[in-house]
Amino acid sequence: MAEADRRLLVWTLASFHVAGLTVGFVLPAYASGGLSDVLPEFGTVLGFLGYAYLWVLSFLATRWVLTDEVLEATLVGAVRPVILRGSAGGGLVGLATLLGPLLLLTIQDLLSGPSNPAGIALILAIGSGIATVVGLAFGLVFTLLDLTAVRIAGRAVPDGAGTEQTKTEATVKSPADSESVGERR
Amino acid sequence: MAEADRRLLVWTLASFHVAGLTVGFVLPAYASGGLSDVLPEFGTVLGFLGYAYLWVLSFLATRWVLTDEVLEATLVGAVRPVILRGSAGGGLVGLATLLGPLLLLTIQDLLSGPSNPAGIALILAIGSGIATVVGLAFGLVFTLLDLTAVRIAGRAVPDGAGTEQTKTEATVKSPADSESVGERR
Amino acid sequence: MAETLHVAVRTLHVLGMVVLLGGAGTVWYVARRDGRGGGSDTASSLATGYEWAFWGALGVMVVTGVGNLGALGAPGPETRWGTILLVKLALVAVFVLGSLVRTVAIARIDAEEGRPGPASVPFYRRAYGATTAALLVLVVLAEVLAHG
Amino acid sequence: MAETLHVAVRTLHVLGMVVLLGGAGTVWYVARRDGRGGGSDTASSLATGYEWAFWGALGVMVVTGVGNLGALGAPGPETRWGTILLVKLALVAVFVLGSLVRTVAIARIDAEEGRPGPASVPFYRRAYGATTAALLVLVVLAEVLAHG
Repeated sequence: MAEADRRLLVWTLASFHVAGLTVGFVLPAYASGGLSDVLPEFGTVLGFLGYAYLWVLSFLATRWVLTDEVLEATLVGAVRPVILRGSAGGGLVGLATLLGPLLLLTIQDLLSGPSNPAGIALILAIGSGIATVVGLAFGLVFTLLDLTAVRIAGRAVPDGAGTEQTKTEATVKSPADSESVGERR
Repeated sequence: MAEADRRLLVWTLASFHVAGLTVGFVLPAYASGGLSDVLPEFGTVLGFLGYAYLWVLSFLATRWVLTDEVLEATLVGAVRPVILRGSAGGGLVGLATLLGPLLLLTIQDLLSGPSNPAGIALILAIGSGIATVVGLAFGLVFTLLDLTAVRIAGRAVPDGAGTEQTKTEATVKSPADSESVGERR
Repeated sequence: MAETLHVAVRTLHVLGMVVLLGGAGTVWYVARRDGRGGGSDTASSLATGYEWAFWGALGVMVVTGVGNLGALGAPGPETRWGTILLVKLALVAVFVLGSLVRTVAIARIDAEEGRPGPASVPFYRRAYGATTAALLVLVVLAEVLAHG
Repeated sequence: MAETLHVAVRTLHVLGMVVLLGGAGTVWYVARRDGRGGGSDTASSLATGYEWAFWGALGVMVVTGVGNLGALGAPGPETRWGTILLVKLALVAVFVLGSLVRTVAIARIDAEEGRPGPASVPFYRRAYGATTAALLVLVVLAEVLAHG
């Protein structure tokens, strides 16, 4: 795939992960009746900042996952690399989602010297572990969703854009490709 | 001008006349404080039907005014034909605006035989006269607005689309013009 | 029934704005993009299509807007709400007049040049940029009126 | 201040929908028009631009939508309002998944064919027709929720 198309994929998948996560949380939370109590206390601006923070993390992780090699491998049908890397990316996002706000909230305490360093370190380690595992799970789920979308899209596109064909065409056409794409944008 | 462009102009001017008339009424009516009392009693559906009726009248009148000859003459700078015809069209619209609803409201009475034919005829004649004169005035105003727009547009368009140039170009290019326009739509 | 009608009127009002603003934004975006490349075919053909859609959607906007005003039982012109409405109506009047000039200019460009040259690209950019900006202001005013 | 913020959130929500629906409608319209003529360059280049805008606007829609929900103090899921919201949220979830497929397909078309051939026009027409239709349903549901 040309560079421009890879950038579109990274942008799309990163945005999809955050939007999908949000909708995937809001839907059952509202259906269970819990959301109506929690949401008003959350605050609009805080919600926006949280979403933006998650989006940046998701973008960085998606870009890290979707290297040229991983993308090429995925397009020829190898799912292992993208699943491994995607889960790892999810774990990193989970960890950063916990640590970022935590750091922001406790920065003053940390600078003035914590009262109980060992206890805090223990709690932090446990929290980080949980956040990473949760992130890993979500990373795996979203990687599988992405892969499914790629499969379905491959079938929806006309003239049977098969996987082998893609590989060879991408290799042969690459220079012409990026030229015309760049010209059009 | 090619046929496709004349059709766009008729569609645009007809729509503009009704929309402009409506906004031109609502703005001062609201500012004077009278609208808030009158409008709720008017009814949404009735308002829609009235607007549609006016639009049809405006479309027929605009199409009648904007013949090829009138349009050509206007583009080379002659304002008399379009002003005369535009005012006349306005008068017809005014007359039809009165008579259409009136006919609809009194059709039953008319069929069962009016109680006082002479009196009704007199009232109708006076009403028609007033409606026509009001329509004439509005027709004149809107024709002048249209002419102003054509003037300003002529200046806004690049490479000085002068009036003489337009005439000759329109004559020479006419076949090629309509072809390419048809192809693009 | 009256409820349903009111929701339908509001929906049409929003959809009309989608056509007006979405279309103007698209033509503006394409004219900006094409301006760098050179050609103006896409912008020109989109612009002509947009002008057709514009006057249809404008009619819908006017009639549903007035319908809304009636259904709401609008407060008087001396209130804060009324002042904003007057500003909005005045802007609508100016916008409609300006749009008339824009459409006539587009029809002229179409008529004079079989295929509009790159000379018209700056005009497209200015015209649709201004249209987009005016519509954005109208949306903000509409939202303030609806929920402010 | 909270008032102003709320109006801003609502305005952004409407503008996001203008981008999503206006853009999808435009690509659909152009793909239909081009399909008759033959070429698909315009549809293809518009589609790629739209996909970029789509995911930005979708993020705005999600975050302002949830913000709206919080600011409104939404009624519970067992009410009529809540049922409609659940239907809307479910449709949003399906729509987001479908849009992912659509964008990936567009990226594939762009990557495989230097200049997309007319073979892809039917796909554009179907994909953006479906997107437009789904968004129209979402607008109607949103209006019902806001004013019904």
